[in-house]
Amino acid sequence: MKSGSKLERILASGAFAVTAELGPPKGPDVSVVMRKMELLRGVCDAINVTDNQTAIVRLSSAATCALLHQNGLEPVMQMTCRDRNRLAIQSDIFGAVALGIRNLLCLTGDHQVFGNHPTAKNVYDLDSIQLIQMVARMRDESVTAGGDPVEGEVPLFIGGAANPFGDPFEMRVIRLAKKVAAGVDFIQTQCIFDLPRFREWMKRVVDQGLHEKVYILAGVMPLKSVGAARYINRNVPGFSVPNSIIKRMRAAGKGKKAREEGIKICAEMIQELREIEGVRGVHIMAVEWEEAIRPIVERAGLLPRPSLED
Amino acid sequence: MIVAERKPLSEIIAKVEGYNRLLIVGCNTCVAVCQAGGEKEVAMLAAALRLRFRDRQPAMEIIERSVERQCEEEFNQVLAEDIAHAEAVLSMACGVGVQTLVEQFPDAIVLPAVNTKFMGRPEERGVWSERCIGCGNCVLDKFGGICPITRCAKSLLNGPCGGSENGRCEVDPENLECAWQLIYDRLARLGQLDRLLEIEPPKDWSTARYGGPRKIVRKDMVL
Amino acid sequence: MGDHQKIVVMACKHSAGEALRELQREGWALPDGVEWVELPCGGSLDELHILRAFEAGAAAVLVLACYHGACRSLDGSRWAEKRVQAIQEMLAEIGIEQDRLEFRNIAPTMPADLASWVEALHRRVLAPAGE
Amino acid sequence: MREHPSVIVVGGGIAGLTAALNLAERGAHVTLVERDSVLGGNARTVCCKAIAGECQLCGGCLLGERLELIVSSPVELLLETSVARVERDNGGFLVYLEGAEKSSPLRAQAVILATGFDHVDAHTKGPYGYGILPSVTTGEEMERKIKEEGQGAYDALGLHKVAFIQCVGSRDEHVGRGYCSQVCCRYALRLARLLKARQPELEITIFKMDIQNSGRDFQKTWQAAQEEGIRIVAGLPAVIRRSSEEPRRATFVYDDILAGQIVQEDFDLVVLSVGMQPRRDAEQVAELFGINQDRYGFFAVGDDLISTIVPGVFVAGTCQAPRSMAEAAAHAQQAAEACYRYLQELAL
Amino acid sequence: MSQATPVAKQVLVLGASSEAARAVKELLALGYKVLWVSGDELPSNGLDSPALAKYANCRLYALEGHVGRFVSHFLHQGQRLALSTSAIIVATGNERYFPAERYGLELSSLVWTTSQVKEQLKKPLPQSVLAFRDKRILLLLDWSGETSKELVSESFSLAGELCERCRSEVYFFYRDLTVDSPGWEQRTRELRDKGVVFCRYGEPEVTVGEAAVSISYLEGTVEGDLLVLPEAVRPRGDTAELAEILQVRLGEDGYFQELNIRKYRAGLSARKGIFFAGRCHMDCDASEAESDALQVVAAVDALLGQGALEPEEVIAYVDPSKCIRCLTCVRTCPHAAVQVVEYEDMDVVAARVDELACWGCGACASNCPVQAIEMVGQEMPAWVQGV
Repeated sequence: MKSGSKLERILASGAFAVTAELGPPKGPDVSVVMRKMELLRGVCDAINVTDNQTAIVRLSSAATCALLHQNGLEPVMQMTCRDRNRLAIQSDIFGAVALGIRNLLCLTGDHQVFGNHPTAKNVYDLDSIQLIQMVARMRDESVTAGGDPVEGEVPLFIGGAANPFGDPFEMRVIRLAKKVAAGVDFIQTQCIFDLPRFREWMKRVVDQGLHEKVYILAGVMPLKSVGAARYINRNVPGFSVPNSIIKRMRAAGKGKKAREEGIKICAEMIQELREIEGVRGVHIMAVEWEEAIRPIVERAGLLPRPSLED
Repeated sequence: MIVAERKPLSEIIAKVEGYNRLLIVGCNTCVAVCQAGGEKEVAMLAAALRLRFRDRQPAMEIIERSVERQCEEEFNQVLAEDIAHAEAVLSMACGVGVQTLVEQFPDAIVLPAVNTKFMGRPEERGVWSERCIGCGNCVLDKFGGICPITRCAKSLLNGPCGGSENGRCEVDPENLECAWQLIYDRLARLGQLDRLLEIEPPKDWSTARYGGPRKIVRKDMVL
Repeated sequence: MGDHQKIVVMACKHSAGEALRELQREGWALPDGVEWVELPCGGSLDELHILRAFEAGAAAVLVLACYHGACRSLDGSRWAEKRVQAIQEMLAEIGIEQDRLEFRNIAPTMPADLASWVEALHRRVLAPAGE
Repeated sequence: MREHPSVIVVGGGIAGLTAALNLAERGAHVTLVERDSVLGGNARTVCCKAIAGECQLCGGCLLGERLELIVSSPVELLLETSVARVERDNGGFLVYLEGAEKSSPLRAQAVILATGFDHVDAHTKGPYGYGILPSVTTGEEMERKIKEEGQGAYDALGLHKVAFIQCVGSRDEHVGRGYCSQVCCRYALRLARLLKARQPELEITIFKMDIQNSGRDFQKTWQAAQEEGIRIVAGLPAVIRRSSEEPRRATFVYDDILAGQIVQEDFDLVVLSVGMQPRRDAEQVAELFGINQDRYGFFAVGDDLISTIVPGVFVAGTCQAPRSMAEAAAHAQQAAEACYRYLQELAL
Repeated sequence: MSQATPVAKQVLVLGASSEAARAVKELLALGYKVLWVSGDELPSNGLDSPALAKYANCRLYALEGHVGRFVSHFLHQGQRLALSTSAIIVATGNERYFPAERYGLELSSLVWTTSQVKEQLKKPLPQSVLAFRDKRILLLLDWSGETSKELVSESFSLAGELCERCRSEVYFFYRDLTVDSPGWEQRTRELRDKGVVFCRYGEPEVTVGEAAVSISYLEGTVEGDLLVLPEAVRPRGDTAELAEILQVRLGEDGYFQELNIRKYRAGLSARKGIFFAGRCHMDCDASEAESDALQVVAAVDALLGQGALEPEEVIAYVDPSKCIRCLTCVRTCPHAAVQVVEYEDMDVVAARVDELACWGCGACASNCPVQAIEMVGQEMPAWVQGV
């Protein structure tokens, strides 16, 4: 065991893991965190807490994760390289570990031009692969990036992201291999709509035996409306919603019916993903729609979640 | 070379409005090559300002000068009289030229008329793009001759990030190619794709501006 | 500005120039106060020429170049149009009304239009100031 | 060096000027004789059809360029002068002149005839009512009106529907003009685009036998015309009459072959695209120089389309066959080459 | 300024087309020394003269210099070759291809191109004629949406030959019958008299069956034994590369672009001393291409015939001491008349305008960022220098 985190133990037990995402508020309003927390209790094995997602200032990931942990939930702290240099990143990690956080997702982070501070100076002292390597050496060799010994244990279950749909396509598997070499333990992919292309990516991952060296969780996202689908296609680089799904969302109409159809499609996607060799879990990203996660997990037949005795 | 762009005319007008005697100094090296601050641009700016303040009393006196290279004190020395006479100096050189004048003529008010942008090259006439940020420790050999530190919006050394789509960078798809797509294509062409498997360790940024303003001293050239 | 108001016409020799000579052969003459500056091609028009014309007291400047595609030196007419547009953008900031600088394409087969454009500009800019 | 060979060019249009300029630049002593008081010939009434800043490559500017060059060239210009009599003189020609410059006869070793063409007289196409119906005009008149009044000549006439009728007086063996005049489709479509560009709501229809749309200069215009909604109908009217409802408009019936229907339609303006025919005085000029005319009255030539049965007499431009201004200039330059080679052999 | 520069009567002709051959013949007749070069084989048309040097399979890879002193660099049988001439005539012709995708048909025993029919007719009797005897042949023009005089002219002569020599029944389908070359209207009348049936169509439906082909159009459906489609023409594959070496421009349609309307059809490129002749810059049939070669030679002799070249009245002059070698003039000159060079006498590197190549258009002078270029001979009003 690398961290002893609940997520690690579930994945190690061979069970099909479920993680979800919680978006902290744009301020210190703890009640928002508490409300979202209850929506997810018992529905997933770990909860990712985003770090200034799309470069928009929010309650820090470390603080929110500490709140989750104090309330008996398993957080996954997300860490980007945009806002901190290697000194700040390491001290924030020590703080998180001290507060009981055991899962860390290492990301490069969206460019500040997409967020609400486009004129800010970015950092990018490290990139996600260098971050993974740094955290792995802190945990396994008990050494900081600068080479000094670490006072205390850093038992972290290290995660990384992967975008099977970005270009150049051949690079995507090479990059996953680099992350594995850097010491990543689990991977959460970008949300999947284009199933054939994801299968093609997974096939190559399996061919290189990477699925035996890292737990891969497939990312999914429920669509609230046909508008949301079209917005993704136009503005979010890296992946697109195929016409078949857009047609179903349009046919579903508006409001509640559209959201139900979105949940239904997401659940069906999860069942499809479960059959793909090498997929060990699912990561549900319901941005600003945490309510949808319970019905999705339920419909996908993944309840109740396994509770580990010890 | 250094590439610069003249400031908007309205901004320059606001800066010089209060002065009666103005000296405009161009530079005939980098800013002339990129047509931002050479002799002709000095004449153009002078003509525009004269027209703008033609009805003003007292009339605004505008002197036009241009020197070979404004970052060399010897070339600027010829301006001494004009600078003393003028109430303000409008320098059309890059930031280096402006500050050389200030260091050389401490009493002079020296105002910048251009925005110094980057070290880059003309893709075609009239279009320049950045190629080097002067990080102080060149690693171009590792990336097939394409610099990710300058040309990747996030200076990634183990790129690309998730936002690369058909060769364009998500930050500005219209103008920016994804540096890592270029690197990938180039290494594929040279048959050196295996280079991408090696993990590039965190960069030593101290040789770049992050380590503080840099200075080079060539012992063989200093007595 | 100059005491006497004037209009400066900066004209390409091959199109406007030939059209003017045909007009002159038929007895037409440039209205007084119109200074005709003939250029070897639209391409030799320098933004500075336009600014200097206004500095020298021009009430209006008319730039005449060939139609695009008919320029003897291929890009000259397009250079001329681009230059005029560049100056038009700064006219407001240097206190000159937008309609005091005009660009028109012309051909040697358009003497009638040349005459009407110059006369219209003359009426609009110089005439109201009293004959 | 051989003493300067001397050439007489008869006709000061685009062809005559081109041939004269080329030979003069190559050292020949050239005298150009022009009947009119001004150089230019038919090209003088060609208007500019450029649209939105872009030239439509109609060729009208060719004259401007040549007028610019002839002024500073050594060509001797004899205006308001025509040829009265021609005598052979040991291999050369003795040309007696009449008019303003009838000085002593000119001696020359070669002659290039570039006497141009006449527009087909639309009156001869009786059923089309030219000269009777106010709304019926010709392509030549439209060009002349735009040249004299400027590109806006037809703006304020309240036109809604305009028809161009092709092949008026051309491709018609019965009237002795069994040839295509080559230029009518080109000027009709360019004029149509000019009118359409200035008055976008105008409905313009071109009635054709076959649109002649080859040639690099024309491809862009042809495609643009179709995209800009200029209607092309395959079918020519037989008779054009005064419209009964609106006397100032014209009406005619036409058989739209491709649509397979017979239609009657009124138009505010009907433009007859008149073709080219030989000059009225072509016969006298042929007799003067002892050359023949072909079956249509143009000057008869050999396979090279330039030399005549009389050695030393060459033909350039539209007096040999209908041609566009650009083609006439090219043909004239070919004539200059043939003439220069002839002079060379003569001098050996 | 300087007076006339002596120049040799020496011309390079590029290309193996019939118009190239005609230009060579005419130049030799005018007493020129001619270098005839082509990337492919050269036609052997019996033109041998001491003044003619022929180089087949010889590729141009670089061009230096200007009018009066061009130096062309070639690869000939593996070695490099530099030839200097005063002018260059480009007569590389065009390229034929069968636009299968536009026709939507593949060639077969029932679908031939006009070239295939021509080849067959050249074969010895009797097969040349038997192939078409008593057959009904459907000749379909304008269907590819492209008209080319060359192919229309060929189709006319084919239709005539098939009727006369092979007693075939020929149907000539067209959208717009091209007759706008001298004598072409007469030709169509002669074909009608020989029995060719002319059919106008709007949108034809072409079907290729097992043993027969048919075209249904306005007036009904016509069955035939053979469908003949004209090929299309396009610029030769090496046009773009050649244009770059010669520093001349291509039109939007990819052919060499003549100077423009004002000098139209004289075959002048934008560079003095470089000319285009025939099908490489215009749409014409073989005979028109050859007469185009004649008039280009006339233009060449007008330039070189007097054995000396004079600069234009107004030309640009670069002051080498002010030039900062920023290449703006080189990039904006439409006539490729200015390069950055080593001034031998002053051992300074700066832009230099070749006085014979310059057209005096002033684009370089107006674009120069340090006002180092003056238009010599161009008077401008005093106020242009500024108050």
